[in-house]
Amino acid sequence: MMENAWLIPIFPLVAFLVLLLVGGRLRERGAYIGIIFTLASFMLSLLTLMERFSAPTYKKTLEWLTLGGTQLTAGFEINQLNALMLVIVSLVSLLVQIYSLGYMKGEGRFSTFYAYLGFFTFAMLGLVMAPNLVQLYFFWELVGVGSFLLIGFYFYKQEAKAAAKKAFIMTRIGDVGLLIGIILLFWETGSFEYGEIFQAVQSGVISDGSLTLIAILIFVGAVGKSGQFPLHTWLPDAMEGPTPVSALIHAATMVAAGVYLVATMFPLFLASEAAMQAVAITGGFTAIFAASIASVQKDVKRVLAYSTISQLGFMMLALGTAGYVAGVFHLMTHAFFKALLFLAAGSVIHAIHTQDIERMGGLWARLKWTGPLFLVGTLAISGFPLLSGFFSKDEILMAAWTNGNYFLFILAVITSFLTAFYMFRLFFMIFAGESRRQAKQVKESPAIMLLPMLVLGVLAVISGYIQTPWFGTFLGEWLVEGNETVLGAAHSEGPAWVMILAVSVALAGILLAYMKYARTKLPREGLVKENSTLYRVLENKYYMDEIYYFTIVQMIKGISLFLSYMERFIIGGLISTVTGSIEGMGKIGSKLQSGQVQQYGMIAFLGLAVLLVIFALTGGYLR
Amino acid sequence: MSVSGELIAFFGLALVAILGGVLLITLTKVVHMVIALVFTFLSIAGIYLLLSAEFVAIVQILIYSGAITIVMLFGIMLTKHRENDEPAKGGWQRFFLLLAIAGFAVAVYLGIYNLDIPVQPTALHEENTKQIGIELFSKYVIPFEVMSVLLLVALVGAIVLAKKDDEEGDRS
Amino acid sequence: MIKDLLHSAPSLLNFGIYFGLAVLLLFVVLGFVTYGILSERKIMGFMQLRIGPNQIGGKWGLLQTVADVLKLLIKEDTIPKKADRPLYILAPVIAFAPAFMVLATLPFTDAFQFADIGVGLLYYVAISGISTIGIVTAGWASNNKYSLIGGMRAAAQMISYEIPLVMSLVGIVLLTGSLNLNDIVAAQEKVWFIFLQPIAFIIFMIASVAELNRVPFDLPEAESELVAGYHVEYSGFRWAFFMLSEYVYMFAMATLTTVLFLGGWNSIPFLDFIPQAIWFGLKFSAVFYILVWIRVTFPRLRADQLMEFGWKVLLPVALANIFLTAIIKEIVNLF
Amino acid sequence: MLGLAKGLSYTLKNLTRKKVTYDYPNEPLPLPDRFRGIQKFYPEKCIVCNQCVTICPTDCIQLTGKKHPDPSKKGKIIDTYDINFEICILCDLCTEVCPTEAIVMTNQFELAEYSRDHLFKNLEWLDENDENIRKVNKV
Amino acid sequence: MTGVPLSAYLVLALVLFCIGLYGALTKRNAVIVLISIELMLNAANINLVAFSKLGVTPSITGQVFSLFTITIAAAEAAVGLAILMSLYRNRKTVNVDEMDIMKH
Amino acid sequence: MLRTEEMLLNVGPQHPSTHGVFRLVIKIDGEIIKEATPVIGYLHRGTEKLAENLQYTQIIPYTDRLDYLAAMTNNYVLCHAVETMMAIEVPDRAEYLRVIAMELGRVASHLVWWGTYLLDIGATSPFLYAFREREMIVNLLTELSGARLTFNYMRVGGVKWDAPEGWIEKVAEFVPYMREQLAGYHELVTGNEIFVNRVKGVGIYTKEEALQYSLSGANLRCTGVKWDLRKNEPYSIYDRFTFDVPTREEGDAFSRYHCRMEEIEESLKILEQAVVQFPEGPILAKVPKIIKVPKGEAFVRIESPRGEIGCYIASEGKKEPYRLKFRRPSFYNLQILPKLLEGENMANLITILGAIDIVLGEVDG
Repeated sequence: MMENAWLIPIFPLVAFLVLLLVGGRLRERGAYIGIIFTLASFMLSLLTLMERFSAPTYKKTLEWLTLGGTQLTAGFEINQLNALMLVIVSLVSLLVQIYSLGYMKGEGRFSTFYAYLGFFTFAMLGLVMAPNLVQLYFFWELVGVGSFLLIGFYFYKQEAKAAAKKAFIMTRIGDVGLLIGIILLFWETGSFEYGEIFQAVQSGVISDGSLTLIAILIFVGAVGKSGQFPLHTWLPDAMEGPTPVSALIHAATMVAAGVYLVATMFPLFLASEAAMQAVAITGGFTAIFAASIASVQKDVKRVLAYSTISQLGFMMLALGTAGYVAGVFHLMTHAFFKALLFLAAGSVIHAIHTQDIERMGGLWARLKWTGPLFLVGTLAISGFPLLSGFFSKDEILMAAWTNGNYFLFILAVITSFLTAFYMFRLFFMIFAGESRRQAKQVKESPAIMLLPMLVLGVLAVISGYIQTPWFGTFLGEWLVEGNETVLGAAHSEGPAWVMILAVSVALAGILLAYMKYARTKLPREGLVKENSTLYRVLENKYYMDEIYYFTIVQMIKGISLFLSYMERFIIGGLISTVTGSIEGMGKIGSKLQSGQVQQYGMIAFLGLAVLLVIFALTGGYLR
Repeated sequence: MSVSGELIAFFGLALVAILGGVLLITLTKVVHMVIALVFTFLSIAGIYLLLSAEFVAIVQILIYSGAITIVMLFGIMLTKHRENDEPAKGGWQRFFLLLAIAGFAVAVYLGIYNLDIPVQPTALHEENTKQIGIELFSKYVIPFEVMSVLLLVALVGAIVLAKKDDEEGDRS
Repeated sequence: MIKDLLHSAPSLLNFGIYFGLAVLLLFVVLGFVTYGILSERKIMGFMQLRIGPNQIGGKWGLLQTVADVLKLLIKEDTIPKKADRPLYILAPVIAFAPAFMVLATLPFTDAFQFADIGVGLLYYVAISGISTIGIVTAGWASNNKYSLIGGMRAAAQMISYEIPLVMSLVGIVLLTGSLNLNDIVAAQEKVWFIFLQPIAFIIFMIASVAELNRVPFDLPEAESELVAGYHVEYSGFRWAFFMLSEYVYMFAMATLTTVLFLGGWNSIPFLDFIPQAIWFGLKFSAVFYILVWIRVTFPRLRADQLMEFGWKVLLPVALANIFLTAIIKEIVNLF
Repeated sequence: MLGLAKGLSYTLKNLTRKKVTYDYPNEPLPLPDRFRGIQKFYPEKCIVCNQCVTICPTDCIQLTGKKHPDPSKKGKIIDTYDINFEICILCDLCTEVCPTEAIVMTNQFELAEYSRDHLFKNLEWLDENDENIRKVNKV
Repeated sequence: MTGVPLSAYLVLALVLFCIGLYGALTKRNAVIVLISIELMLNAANINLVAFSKLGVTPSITGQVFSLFTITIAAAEAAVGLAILMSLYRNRKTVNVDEMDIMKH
Repeated sequence: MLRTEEMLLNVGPQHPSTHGVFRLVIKIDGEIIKEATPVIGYLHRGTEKLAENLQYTQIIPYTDRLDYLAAMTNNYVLCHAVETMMAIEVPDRAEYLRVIAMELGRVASHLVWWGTYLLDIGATSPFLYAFREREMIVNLLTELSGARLTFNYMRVGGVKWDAPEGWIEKVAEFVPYMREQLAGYHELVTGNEIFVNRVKGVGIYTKEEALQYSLSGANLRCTGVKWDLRKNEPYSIYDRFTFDVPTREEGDAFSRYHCRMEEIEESLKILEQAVVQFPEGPILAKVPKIIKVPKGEAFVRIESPRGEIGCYIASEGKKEPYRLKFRRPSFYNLQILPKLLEGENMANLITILGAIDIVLGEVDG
């Protein structure tokens, strides 16, 4: 089955092409094409994963270009990590597509939407399967294009347009780093293949300095895609896209690409202590930073977006503290429960047509299915015991503790608390209390939307059990199999109180949120006063956008202004002098030009005739 | 050189060809000029026949008289203009040109004058078409294909050129 | 016999014989035109429940066309004042001369043919193209809007349909391996090409009707639209020249159809005691009859439909036929 | 293609059908009795009542009467009677109003002449024109 | 075989070429200029075919190349005329001496 | 196609396809018609003015010459108008004779249209086939009235002649014969792809346009308006027959073709019934010799093969009408022509003009 794995990304591509060609005629039926092809892709991924359990890494490449001594190849590789990723991506994509059947009902460009989804899925799957950096970069950019199209799907909305542009440009900034990193890496190792690169790294061919530089540059790419501080601002804005898109891109796939990149290049990072540190600190900071913003946001999707940023920071933190397994594990569980949360949020939005949580409330009774599912997701993300988030988060905390970086550990604990708090704030604001809106017409979403949520809900509950301290660390063992030396232990052993701490912190967060927003025992603005400076800072996301505006944008404007004056007066003057003189000479010359081809021909022929006559007379060929 | 049928035919055809050419220059009406040139083209086809190139001769008639002339006539009829075509250039310009052409002709003629290549027996007239076909599809197959591409490009180009203005006209 | 003459040295005698034969052919053709027109009128009459010409030359109107021709010859020769006089006079000649030139290569029987040139098929196509110039010239020289439109339509139509016409014949050329009409006839000794190339035959028939400017492709002279098309200003013997060339072409085209698709002078098996000339005549008459039959039945196409039909239907089908023939030929060669 | 083939078969079927045209100049056309051809005039029947002149929509009839030569008889007799066939439309009204049926229609319809003057028919001509007169009017 | 000498064909071609050249350089009407160029091409073709039979090494190549030339001539006529049509539409003239946009 | 200069082209007044002396000045750009201006009046004979100096009986032969392909209808409309004003009861037998004659005329008129239309499109044979059948109708009407075209058959208060002996039987025989031939016409023409391609989708107008331009007859019915005066405002004895009013929805030339062909069948149905019901009795009502119409005015309209023909009489009680006016359907139907032709292909000109079915005698009056 693994040798046929190349078909996995091909299916969505075919769906995309078919929809592109005949989508206009198919209209709503186009969705089924997308779903069927994605289903095929998912089934194949599942089979591949099954086979991968027992078989070794499979790699197949074709050479397509030879440059000097270097051969560029294209192909695919199935190792543990990407086999897992394939399943996650195709599953989430499939569920999102099914969900969209209900969510996007009545949308005019139905087939276009599915075409874009297919395209994005293709790009993401291709990215995951890439066996070398060139191919990875290629799909990396395609993912960017796909997300651009999807975020800007409502292109007639000014905000959506801006958000799409922003997402594209911000991630591009990261991509430039990645590209430079790849080029440097090629410069140093002479190869784009992962295997060869890792070998070169381990054999110590590359100096420490450049290794760190390369690793950090590559990490910059990951920062861009995964929305880590300071390139995170595009992610909340990207919520302008349709909610299923948010679930797909901003929960499970695209943003995870950054984490995936770091995970894939893990041996490289391991080789550089400084890079690891940078990853860990960036992740940790982002986690708490985003969590604090999320605590005050009022837009349900934005809360989730900041939550995503925060969770991604968590993963980065895990990776940076050598918790390879922990990071990947959390990536997986997060994909499920965050997708669930987004879909549930979408379902809520679908039901009451607003995204403002202040205007929601009391929906528990009305949304009989969405409510519990949302609760499951919330519990999972908060690290409530025995749910998937509990295990993966626990793993991260363990990793941080084991690594010995206590500062980061504390950051992570605080973030855990905040996570539980803001998530339950969200939950209670939406579902508890009184209806703050005439909720008469509130209707539960159709079954077609509930079904994917249900699947995700089940997964959010059970997916944690493949890596638990009690039932065995199946995932970790499998992931590091054959690479134990590089990727580290399958499971970080830590003191038991870590787990207890995590649970109690989460429970504390839940309790606080309950008091504030469900019972309203405590004043709502208890923690942070609504008009306090901190609140405003948080509400405005630490003024990041404004900072960017005043620093980078203004600086560039200043430089541009300066350059434009330079251009206009100094260079322009120079050029106009030159052109002026040439023009003057040309004007004199153009007097000779009548513009009449015949005259030119005549003159040319006259010349030829004269030459020929001279030649003949002087005895050229006559002899 | 004895007088043979071939010679008579050659002179007859050459006369018609040159006459057609001269008429092209001396006539005043554009359509007349084109019709005059038809005769030149036809007699050139005859010349080809004398040179045992019957396929080329037929193609000459097919393309020149059958297609190009008609296309030219179309061009004339579709573009309304003065029927007469008086020479554009001033007298002295034409004088210089004539002089140059005369010089050119003399120079080339001097080259041709003593050209003496021994006549060799050829088998060109036997299955002429087949020979051309074999040559065309073996040795010159790439030029042949290139030629087909060229024709296609010319076709597309001509259509685009002739059509483009319609849309512009609609816009304005 | 004629072939020997063609290759012998030029002498006055040979020239005389040749000239005599040419005159003979001229009279044969003129005879055909005379009675071809009559039979067309008769067939049309019968199909339209009329009797047709029956006044001059007895019950069958045998001298009707002769009388018509005589009338045309003695009719006043009018040249419009505003017409382009030299071209107006020249046009019928240009249109008419090639009609006779094409007859030179057509083999009527294996003995009766004037010039057996290697590219006979192409010769026909090339020479018949010259007539178009005559027609365009006539349309232009008349200085009449109807005739100008008719002339332009004629040129467009004849150029357009020449292409499928030639393309339909490529299949035959592929099967025969020769452009020589004699070889083509010889290749049909066993099976006529109408059975081997039915698609080509249909295309050829359609395209030839279009080349002949006959119903349903008679747009250049559509009397209900363009009054009479390119010869609206012509009268008398100049008009007769156009008519004559039209019918000579009809003669030539029917001959060519016979030669290319119906096996020329070849007899059908067991009936070869009948002379070749009669076989040829029979097949020729059948083709001629079909041409008339079509004329009686069909309405006329519209100009744009005509062009569309030629370029979008006939040409692709003809090209497909070439491919099909080539593939089949290769397959047959394999075994 | 089916439509074309149907048409071809229709014309082919007609090839052998009986022809429907008349062999006109050789055989006279079969015309019904009521056919309205050139008038026949009976001068002896005319009583010069002028009704035909009055009813004629195109004023193509001109007549003059004179005293009856026999003074014992009253009334008039016809002197001249002209019909101008340049303008006569053969509408049959004159025969309809004629009280004595002095003017009647014939089956004669061949009016072609080389000169317009010949279309002016007078009393004598109309009197002599007595072929194919309607049965009902036959004397 | 006493045939027509090569030089006779060459001279004929020369004369036609000169006529075509004169026409191409002096005539005002663009159609005539185009057709004069066709005449020049024809003259060159005569040379090709003549050398193909009467040259130093007679071969069919000359004829093949003359076929190529004819093809190009056909393409030239089509494109040339199309240019002419579009020029005519824009400038309402077919006179070459009024076609001097290149000047400006 | 390539575009050329705009060109002014005179179609007619002597052109084979304008069916008379009709002139159409068209401005064409290449093959596209930019503007079309019909010029009429070459055949104007001043019938209406002439009628002011004629007695009513004398006007009847003039009406023959309006729509010379269906003269019976014209006769009828005048007589009907006079009878309406004088309140004359027309005998039954006369009415039956009138209806039979009119319906025969309708069939003949449509046959001529069919033949000439196909001739316009380039098929020669249908013309002759159509005239074969028309000849039989003309012979029937000649036997009845004495003329082939200008019947002058009807009189105020009845008809001129009774049916000759055996005539009714001949009409009865004609009906099945005509049906058989009609099937042949369909075989020859209706399914012919070339014909269908030329007329389908050509010269389309909508129901609203048709009504705005005051079209009538098959030209109106082809857009889906079920309007036939024989059904909608039954005159004469049309309410005694069962027949249909054929309509189409498309409004193109092909639908007009179908309407007319089906109208022939409907006329045959009427003929079939009329022949069976044919009563005995007088053929002329009691009418004074000199007809004087009482003072007043009247307008009557009936369905002619080409549409609604109307007759308006204003009388001062004299022998002659004070004013006589005919609403001539061809004249009204022609008005839509410039609109239909604008932007059309040159080659469709004849197809469109022919499908309107004008008779110049009627257009020019």
